[in-house]
Amino acid sequence: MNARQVQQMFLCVAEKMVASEEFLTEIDNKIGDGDHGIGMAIGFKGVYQELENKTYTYVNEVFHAIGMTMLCVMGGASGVLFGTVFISGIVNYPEKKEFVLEDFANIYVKSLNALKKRGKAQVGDKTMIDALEPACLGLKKAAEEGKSLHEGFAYAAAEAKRGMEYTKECKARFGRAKYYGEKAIGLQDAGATSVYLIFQAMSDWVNENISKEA
Amino acid sequence: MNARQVQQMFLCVAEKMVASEEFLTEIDNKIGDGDHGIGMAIGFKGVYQELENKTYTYVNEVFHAIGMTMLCVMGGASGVLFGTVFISGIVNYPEKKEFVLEDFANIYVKSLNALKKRGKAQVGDKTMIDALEPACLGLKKAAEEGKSLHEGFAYAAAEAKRGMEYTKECKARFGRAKYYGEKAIGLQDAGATSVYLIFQAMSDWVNENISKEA
Amino acid sequence: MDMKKIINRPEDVVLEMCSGIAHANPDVVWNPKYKIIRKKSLNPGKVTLISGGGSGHEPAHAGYVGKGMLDAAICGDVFASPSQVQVYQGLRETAGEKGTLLIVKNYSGDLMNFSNAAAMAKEEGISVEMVKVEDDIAVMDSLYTVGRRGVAGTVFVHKIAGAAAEKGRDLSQVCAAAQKAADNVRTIGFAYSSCTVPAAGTPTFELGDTQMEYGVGIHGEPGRSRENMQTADEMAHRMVTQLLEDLSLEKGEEVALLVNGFGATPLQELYLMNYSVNRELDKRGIPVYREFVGNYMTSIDMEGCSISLLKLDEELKELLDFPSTAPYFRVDG
Amino acid sequence: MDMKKIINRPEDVVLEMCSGIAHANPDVVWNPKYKIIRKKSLNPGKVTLISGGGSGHEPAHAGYVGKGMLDAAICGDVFASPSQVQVYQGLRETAGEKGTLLIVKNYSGDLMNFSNAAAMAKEEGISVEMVKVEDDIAVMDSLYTVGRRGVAGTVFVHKIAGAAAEKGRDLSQVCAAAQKAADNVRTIGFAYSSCTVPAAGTPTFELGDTQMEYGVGIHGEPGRSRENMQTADEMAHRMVTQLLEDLSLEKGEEVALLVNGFGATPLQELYLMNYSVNRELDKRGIPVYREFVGNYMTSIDMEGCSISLLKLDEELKELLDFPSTAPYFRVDG
Ligand SMILES: Nc1ncnc2c1ncn2[C@@H]1O[C@H](COP(=O)(O)OP(=O)(O)O)[C@@H](O)[C@H]1O
Ligand SMILES: Nc1ncnc2c1ncn2[C@@H]1O[C@H](COP(=O)(O)OP(=O)(O)O)[C@@H](O)[C@H]1O
Ligand SMILES: [Mg+2]
Ligand SMILES: [Mg+2]
Ligand SMILES: [Mg+2]
Ligand SMILES: [Mg+2]
Repeated sequence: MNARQVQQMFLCVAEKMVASEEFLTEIDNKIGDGDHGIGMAIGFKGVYQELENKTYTYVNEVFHAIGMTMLCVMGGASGVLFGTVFISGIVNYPEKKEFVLEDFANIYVKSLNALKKRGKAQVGDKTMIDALEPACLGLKKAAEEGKSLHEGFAYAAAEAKRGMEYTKECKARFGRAKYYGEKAIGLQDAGATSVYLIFQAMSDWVNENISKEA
Repeated sequence: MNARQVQQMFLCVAEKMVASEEFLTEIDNKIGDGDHGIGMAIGFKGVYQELENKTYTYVNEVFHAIGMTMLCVMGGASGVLFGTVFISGIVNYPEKKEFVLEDFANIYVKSLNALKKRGKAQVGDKTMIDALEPACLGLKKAAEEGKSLHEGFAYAAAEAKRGMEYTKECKARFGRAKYYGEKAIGLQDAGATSVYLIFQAMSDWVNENISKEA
Repeated sequence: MDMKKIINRPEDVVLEMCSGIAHANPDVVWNPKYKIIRKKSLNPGKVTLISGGGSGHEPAHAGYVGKGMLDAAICGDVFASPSQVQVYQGLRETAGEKGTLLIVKNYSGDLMNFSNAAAMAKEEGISVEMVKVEDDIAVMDSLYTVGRRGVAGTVFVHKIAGAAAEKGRDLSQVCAAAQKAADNVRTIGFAYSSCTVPAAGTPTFELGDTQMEYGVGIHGEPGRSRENMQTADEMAHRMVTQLLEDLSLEKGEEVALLVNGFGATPLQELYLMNYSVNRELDKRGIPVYREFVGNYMTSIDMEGCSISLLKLDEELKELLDFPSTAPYFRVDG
Repeated sequence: MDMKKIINRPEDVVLEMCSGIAHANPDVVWNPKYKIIRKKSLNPGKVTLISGGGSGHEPAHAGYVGKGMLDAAICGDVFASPSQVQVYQGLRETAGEKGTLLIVKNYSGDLMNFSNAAAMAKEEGISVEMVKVEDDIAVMDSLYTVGRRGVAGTVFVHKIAGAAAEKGRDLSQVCAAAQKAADNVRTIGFAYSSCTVPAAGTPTFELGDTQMEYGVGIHGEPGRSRENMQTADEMAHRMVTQLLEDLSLEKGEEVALLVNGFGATPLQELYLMNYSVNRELDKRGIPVYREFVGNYMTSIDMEGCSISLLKLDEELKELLDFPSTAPYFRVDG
């Protein structure tokens, strides 16, 4: 995928995230403070405006623009966390005009590690990590097995979904949800839901816009 | 009636007024600020305590004690107004060990006039005057016609009731009820209700405790 | 207990609350018998200022006791004027050499109790004057009513009178300054919910989920109309329009602004409203000389707010700017 | 609009509210791009103090900007930490010669954004230290959580740090004073109703007609237990008992007391609660050196209150008494 395609993909992701505001609010209302949907909507509205009329040469630039926008316009835990997801992976990553599955896998795994270092959460703590870790490792596995972009993104989305569902079983150790203790069991984490929605939107865009032969 | 009897009568009135708190609150809630019942209860609790263990020689002293207590412990419009009802009539009235119907008529009519001067309300303004004026004039008429205490008090109570009912037809010109304008029509005035309750309680006590021959 | 209030027993609310106020403010003394909160150190060489009225309007009036504002606040029961005996005691406790000014909101109970008390004090040789505040434009004056209600604008009257007294003016001058403030202040408010009198236990009035009472009084009295809620900007537009009209204010004339919460409306909304009102005044070319945002004259736990405008001249500006140490109306000069 | 708030559009609440704050306070400047409210005249010769966090806690933190307290408040969206870029801009705008102390409540969003910003500023040569406040005893610390929540006690930390900075101490000393305050302050609160985040439009949690949430957090997070309401005296007894125990306070040790309303609870109830708490402390022989009653760290429009106790020594007393002109925390010395 070239920079323009990645840019188009994230414009589409941004639209879908903005449209998910109410759904995410509902989830964060139950075991958080109800602002996750608003935060993500603000962040991705900003991302949409930022990407809309730009031309990028390197795919890295697209990630950089997205991450910086989120760090700027989005507050809350998710501002830093999702900003980190887009920024940390490309720090020192060689500039490329085209990304193949392996590139996506590389930068997302790097981001995952940065995020775990930053937020100190592990799988099982009922955070976005529960969805992000399987999604990133899924990308990596697919790349290693030589899967196509379509297969890789679809697999990552499926893994994110599994992780999101898994958060229902956990008690939270981070974020505002931790004060809900046992009461949070059965309810899914908002950040993990966002991670799933992002990966699903990426996969959908690839399916619809990239020919299977690519 | 001697001073002890008048004292007993007002102890009984006081008990009944304290017991009417909720009813009066309900009425003042609808077209006032909801505190008339509380105020009257505070006032008459004070009156009860004041009269309870005292011995009075002159009937005038009983009225004085009641009026001063109300002016002291009761705030609001009704503190002054009901205080005035008990105080103003006996100012300069000759001290007597026994009151006949004419004495009651004299002091209540005097109080009525003082109250109208003080509060500037007339019959038809939806205030306690609507009940007090017919009650006082009723006492006077009964005294002039040589009626018994029983008849005179019963007539005054009936007239007070008529006046209280009449307040339902009026718009208020005084007190907080005036802000309700047309909305107050159909609803009775709290102060007028208190006046009726007081006169009814006086009449009931006389009926039960004074022999018809007196 | 079926109402959600932090209390022990409804009948003890005023006594316990006033004890809590006195505890928190080392500069006042509290007389529980007559429910008087007054300055610890009175200055007998200046005109004494007393206000008061029913409780339920906190911080009014105890929060305005301090240098440059009131000398004493007389506290009635919730929404009930203090008795004339309370006011009379207050007058006696605080009388100085220059006489006393009573500042009273226009309610029949308050007027009767304060003026009876004044009459009693005068008989003892205390000079007493009284200024009546009737700033609420919601209630139209007419032949059939006895004037408008006194509401949040009263706080400006306290401030102006307090400064005049502190400057050493004599009773007639302090009275004149207070009267000038009373003549030039106008207020209008609206409620998003009813208050609940502790002793009553249930809301004074009912409002639908999207309704407001426009022009509400500070005891939950009805206003001009029951309507659907509007945005802050729409409310500001309408309220400012009506206030300016009633004050006959013209472009360029300066005002002091008071955005007053009724008790349950958070600062977040009051500051937002302040912004709307400022833009509205700005549009009409009315400069805001000084502004105050917060809970000043509440209605227990009512949601909503009022806007007061005080039309200023040089004298009023100077008196408004004069320092005040009253805990709820600090002015540094 | 189905929620009863004085607003225009939920997404404009923070911007319009902050504009209203800045309008009402002539001593601050407002940077709408980065939502920073800071002192108009900064003193480069003293340690700079910055706090902030999500909005919805008004008057925190903008109301504490003033001489003797904060130099700047960075305002996030409602209940969301400001972004690291906002904090970074705040650090740059206010940097003096003696470095900057950040005072942060213990929430992951705030910690991450403030510490990332600190790292960025340090790269530019600004000395930055950070003190974390975690005073809420409702949440038991355990291996599984990352500490307690930072709530109303934060205001005491602002006050102590502000005084230390104003006295000209250097960054490490100011940091030590702030840390001492943070180490010695404890808070517990309860809610009688939920808050409603403007953008969400519905209450964060539901409470029955006679229920309260004991130990609630300032974002409406659950506390220790959902229970039936109790009287003010019963609440005071329980809260004081738990606070004293957690502070290991002994008879004769002095405290500062903060009775903090959550936004929709009127002063009437807060003062009444203050009286209950004072009697409770009195019974146990704990002298109250200074007390503060009002809305200090709110949760939008939540009903309820919190009690904070700061255990004092001579240094903290001196710093607490140091003058502050912050509009919502005036201290005359
Ligand atoms: N330390 C952490 N590490 C990873 N994810 C976290 C951490 N803390 C919070 N989160 C994620 O952030 C989400 C909450 O985001 P949001 O509601 O925007 O922030 P806030 O908690 O400030 O309201 C949670 O659902 C969780 O997935
Ligand atoms: N000017 C007046 N003259 C006569 N009665 C009055 C006047 N003003 C008020 N009242 C009476 O007082 C009653 C209200 O008393 P209360 O509720 O105790 O006082 P408040 O109005 O201070 O709450 C009214 O119902 C009315 O009958
Ligand atoms: Mg959240
Ligand atoms: Mg009444
Ligand atoms: Mg009343
Ligand atoms: Mg949040």
